[in-house]
Amino acid sequence: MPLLDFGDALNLALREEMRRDPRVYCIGEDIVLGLPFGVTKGLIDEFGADRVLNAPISEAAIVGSAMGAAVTGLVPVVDMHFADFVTCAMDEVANQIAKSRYMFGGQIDCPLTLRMPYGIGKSGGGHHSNSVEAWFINIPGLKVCIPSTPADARGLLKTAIRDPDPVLVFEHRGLYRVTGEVPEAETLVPLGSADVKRAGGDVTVIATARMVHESLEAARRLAEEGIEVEVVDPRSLVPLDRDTLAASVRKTSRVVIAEEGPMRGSTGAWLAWVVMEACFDDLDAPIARVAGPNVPIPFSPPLEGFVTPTANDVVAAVRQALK
Amino acid sequence: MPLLDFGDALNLALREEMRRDPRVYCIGEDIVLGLPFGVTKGLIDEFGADRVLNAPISEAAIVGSAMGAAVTGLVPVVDMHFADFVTCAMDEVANQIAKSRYMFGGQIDCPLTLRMPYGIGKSGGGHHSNSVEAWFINIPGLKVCIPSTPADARGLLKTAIRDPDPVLVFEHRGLYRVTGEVPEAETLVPLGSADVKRAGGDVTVIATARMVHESLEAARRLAEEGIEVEVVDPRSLVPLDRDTLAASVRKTSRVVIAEEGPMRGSTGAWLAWVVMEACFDDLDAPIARVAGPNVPIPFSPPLEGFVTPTANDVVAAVRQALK
Amino acid sequence: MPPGPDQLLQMYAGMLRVRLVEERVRELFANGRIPGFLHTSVGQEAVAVGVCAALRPDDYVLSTHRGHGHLVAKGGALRGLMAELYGKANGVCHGKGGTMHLADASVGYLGANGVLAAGCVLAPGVGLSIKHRKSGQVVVTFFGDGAANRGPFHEGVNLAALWTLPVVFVCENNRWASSTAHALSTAGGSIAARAAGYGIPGESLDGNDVLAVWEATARAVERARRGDGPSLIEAHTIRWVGHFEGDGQAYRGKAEVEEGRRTDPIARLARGLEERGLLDAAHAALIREGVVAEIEDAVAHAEASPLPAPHDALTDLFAYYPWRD
Amino acid sequence: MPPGPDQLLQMYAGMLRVRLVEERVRELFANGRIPGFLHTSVGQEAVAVGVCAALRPDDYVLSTHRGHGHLVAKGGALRGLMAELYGKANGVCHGKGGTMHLADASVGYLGANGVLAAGCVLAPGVGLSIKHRKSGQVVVTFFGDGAANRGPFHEGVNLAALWTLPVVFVCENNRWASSTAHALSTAGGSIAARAAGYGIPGESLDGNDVLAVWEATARAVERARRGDGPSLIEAHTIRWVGHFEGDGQAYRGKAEVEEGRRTDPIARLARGLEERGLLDAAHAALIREGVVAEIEDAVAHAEASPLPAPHDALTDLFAYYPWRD
Ligand SMILES: Cc1ncc(C[n+]2csc(CCOP(=O)(O)OP(=O)(O)O)c2C)c(N)n1
Ligand SMILES: Cc1ncc(C[n+]2csc(CCOP(=O)(O)OP(=O)(O)O)c2C)c(N)n1
Ligand SMILES: [Mg+2]
Ligand SMILES: [Mg+2]
Repeated sequence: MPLLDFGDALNLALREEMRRDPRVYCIGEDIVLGLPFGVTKGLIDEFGADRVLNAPISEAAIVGSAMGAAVTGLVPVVDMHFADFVTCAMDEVANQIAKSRYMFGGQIDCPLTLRMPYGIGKSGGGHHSNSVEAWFINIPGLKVCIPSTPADARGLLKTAIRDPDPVLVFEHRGLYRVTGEVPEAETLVPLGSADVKRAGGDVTVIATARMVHESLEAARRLAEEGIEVEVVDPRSLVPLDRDTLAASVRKTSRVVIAEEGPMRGSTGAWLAWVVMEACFDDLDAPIARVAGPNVPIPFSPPLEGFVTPTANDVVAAVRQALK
Repeated sequence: MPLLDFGDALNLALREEMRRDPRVYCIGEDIVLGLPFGVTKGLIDEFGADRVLNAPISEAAIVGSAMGAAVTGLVPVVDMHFADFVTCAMDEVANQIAKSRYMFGGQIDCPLTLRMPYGIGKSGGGHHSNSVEAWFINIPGLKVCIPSTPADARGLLKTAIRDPDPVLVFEHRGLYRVTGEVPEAETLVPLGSADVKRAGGDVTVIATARMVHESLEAARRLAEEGIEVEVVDPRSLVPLDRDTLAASVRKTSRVVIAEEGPMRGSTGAWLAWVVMEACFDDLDAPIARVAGPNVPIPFSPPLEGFVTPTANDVVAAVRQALK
Repeated sequence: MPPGPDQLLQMYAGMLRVRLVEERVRELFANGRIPGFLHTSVGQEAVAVGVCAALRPDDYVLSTHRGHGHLVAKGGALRGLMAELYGKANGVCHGKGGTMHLADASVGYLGANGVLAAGCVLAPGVGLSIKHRKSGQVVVTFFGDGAANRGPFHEGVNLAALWTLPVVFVCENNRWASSTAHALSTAGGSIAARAAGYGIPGESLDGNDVLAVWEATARAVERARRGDGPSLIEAHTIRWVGHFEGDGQAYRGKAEVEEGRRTDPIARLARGLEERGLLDAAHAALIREGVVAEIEDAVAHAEASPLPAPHDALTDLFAYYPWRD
Repeated sequence: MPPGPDQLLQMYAGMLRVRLVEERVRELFANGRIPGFLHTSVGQEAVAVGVCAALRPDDYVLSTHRGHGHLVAKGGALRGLMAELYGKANGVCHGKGGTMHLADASVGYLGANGVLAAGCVLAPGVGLSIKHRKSGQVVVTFFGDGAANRGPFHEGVNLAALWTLPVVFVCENNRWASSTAHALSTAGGSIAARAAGYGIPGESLDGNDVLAVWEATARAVERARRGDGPSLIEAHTIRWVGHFEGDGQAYRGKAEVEEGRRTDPIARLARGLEERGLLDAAHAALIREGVVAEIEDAVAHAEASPLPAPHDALTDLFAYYPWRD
């Protein structure tokens, strides 16, 4: 299988879907040149200015217009630039897009994809580093995925674009230049299918996006001590593949949940509940969690480092779960 | 103690604080006449148009300007009209207000209160009924309270106004006309102090806002069968009084968590995690949860009824927790 | 081309239909037959009808919290509307939407909206889709004078103007945003005047004159279909009733409503038609009878219709049901 | 009253200070001394300096992602700024803010902002507080030509105009929003022209002419202090450098930067001062030396300063620490 980086895998997914379906178009700020992360680079050459739209700095209009287009026959893929700026289009996402099919009694489709580059890194600071996926799993009507590998990124984005409902794809900006094998053939990853990224019998680590990689690193280190970690990547949070999560937990009886965002009210808390609900009697120890502290993301490297969960934190959490 | 309804208790709190501190002012849509729920009624007569401001329909400017005023010496109390519309000022809340003190290294105070009328009722439908408090506990830098009784409402709102940091007060709109005893004397309720609304030894129900009343009703019914329910009201979600919650759980070993919002990614999931973290070994049964299903709030009464958690649901959850 | 006799009579009947629907709905609400937060458009009929009369059936409309009239004017079936207002299972949104979140895609009515000005940013996307599909359609987005102060107005108008999209922005200026007077919410006083800043036509007109509304809309629609981009219309009108049913209206005196009744858009058109010999008392009575019959049919239908099963609250979330979550 | 010789020289030195700070900062960034997403204002100095020269020390400024120049022009200490850009513990925000979230409340600089146009809605609140406190201050909010297309521009200008608040809205139009040309983001083309829709003065001017900027700001400030409300200034300028450090600038040719250098606001003012005999080469060299010394002092200070302790990431969230959560 060819090696591609995460960003190029997303670019490939966009090309494939835009070739397949002339209704698909991309919209965002500075996406013609592929800013800010290169994902849309070169699309303009193949698909032209009618299908690769540089919008003014008007997040509400970008996202709102995408809904208007989606409910009348197009298939928009919105580049949110940084997920942090979804705050500027929150009504459009939470009250309009999420609720359109339901409130209208199923009269319309709203096939819309929001690409959400997110996450900590390179001293982006408080307005360019946030993990906000937890807000959206709390909004019924949205599907949410969060890939960790190039193959998953391509497969999930393709599925998202084809879905007749709105899907948010959280792309950790620290992963764009991470490479991985991507199948030659067109491959879709269904929503609601978790993936066991590493098998192991001692403890289950449920991790998302960048934390999958940190968890795999932690697993390698722990393997040297004979501790076998199973790393499960939900890949989509809505819908959620509870079966795969539960099967792993039943096997290991010990659980760590690892995410990057702040600890309080996060997706990790939700996943902890899901595990507890499905596997209370199987748990031999309290679930351990890895997440950021409840502060905004600071600028200075040592501060930023302090709030960034890493493999070290996963190792510590695994030890705690094994106590 | 005099009886006041929830709305009047909030009105009293506003009056007391506006009398105490000339920097306090109220701003919102149609608040001069006290719309939509009567909380600001009559303030205009006592405090005049300089301190009771009807704003244009500009949520971003209402909330944003409140921050501008707060960091330069005033103490704004914003009426969000319906909490649903906070989506229209999400950047101001999430990126500006929440982060101002932190990002600026503590240079400024941001003493700002957001009053958030929320909740299901009277076929308000998808845009006037939502529970959105879960989004805000996931945003570091905000304090969040959610009173259930007139006395708590008054005491928490007063504390919120005096707090040098931004505080969101979630006021369930189904409670405005609920009455209760309110102390004659000026009484503050500190943030981070849970309240045991009813003592009982068999099971702990942790409930917020309207669900406190539903839980008390459930407790009365279950008492007839000899089941003694302890109802604990956290009153504020940030900060959270983990000690009171944990003490109750250690006593009863069985827990129900009841909220109105949708089940997924909610405050209830967070509270479940908090309980699990503090009391894993004390739990004799899985935590049971009462929450809404993961759908928007529908209009038609039977549909609205279906998604509205009630005492019946709490009774069922208690039975489950006692299994 | 000015509207012909048929079209004029249709506008007359159209306004009457909106008026009588709204009055009937108010009555039903007062009698507890209809739930929810009800905002009716009594007095404002000329805007809805004048605008929609200038549209093709396949054109789109984005509406507001005060949206019944727009739906009726766009040709929405009264049965579906009324059953929806009742919250019945066979309402046009199966009871999930109700008064503030109505939609009837079959007539291009893409939704009332509980969030003010939300349509202003949806509209450019509809316009984009029209342009992409080369369908020659047009989209109208309605919003109130109060709503015009929200950010989406600015973002939506700018985007539509920038990309010369086939959008018509129609502000229904009824002088009030709930209890807040227009002058206390809108700097400069004129919403139409804001169009100039985006390089598009902006027109302020008497929204109680259905012909003036029709004319301005026809111009804007023609421009949009030609590919010359959006226009902004500010139609001044008067709401005869409370902001919502139950509104005490402490904020305004009776004079304004009296002014409204004096300038009643329906009576005004009727006078014009009578002068031109196109309408007489007998004909008017016939039209009224027809409208009343249609409304009573819709009411009877709604009354007889079943409520949704409670667990139907779980359907319509996603395209596939049962969904996983 | 036009600025006197002292003031003119101060503007000259002020622009030079901004220029040299930015160039030094770019160099430090290139050398890996400064982290973050860096946007500098090289070429745009006349706007920051012309505006701030017309302000009192106790006036407020709300800034942008491209905010170093505004802070320097407002009188912020270079040591605090530089240490902050380095992410040092004694930076003005203790390393928590950095380039995009600087603030220096001691000089009324209420914050750079990573969210475009955010200041447009904060500003009316600052104005309200000024009015309430009767302090006679003024608040300036800067924003880019791209940012002007966001909703907060509309809401903020409307509110400030409606309540006649002492706000000056200053748009720095440098022709680009990142890679997107002004003409491709702004319908109608003129941001200043949008002021008319709100009934406030809007002025478009040469933002490379520091005196023109000063003059327009002085007028706007006087108006604001008088209690006559806000103004909008659109200052046309040229960014000589990439949108951010590392920007390949594939979207524009060299001609624009050359035009920028030809119309260099600093050289331009220098020529004017020389003609009036207020500046000569020796004096200019002295001024430059002073500025360089100040900057090098700040750099040395920043270099020598300690990084924050990692766990200091937990402080400054709330007024009281340790906080409960
Ligand atoms: C974003 C938002 N803010 C506030 C409200 C509450 N609200 C509903 S109608 C209304 C007044 C609307 O005035 P206007 O836009 O002039 O329309 P009108 O009611 O006069 O038709 C308000 C404030 C809302 N629905 N949405
Ligand atoms: C709300 C928001 N959207 C997008 C961005 C990303 N972004 C940062 S700077 C920039 C261009 C800004 O252009 P302009 O406002 O003209 O300011 P300039 O950079 O030219 O000074 C963009 C799109 C942002 N920071 N905030
Ligand atoms: Mg109105
Ligand atoms: Mg610019």
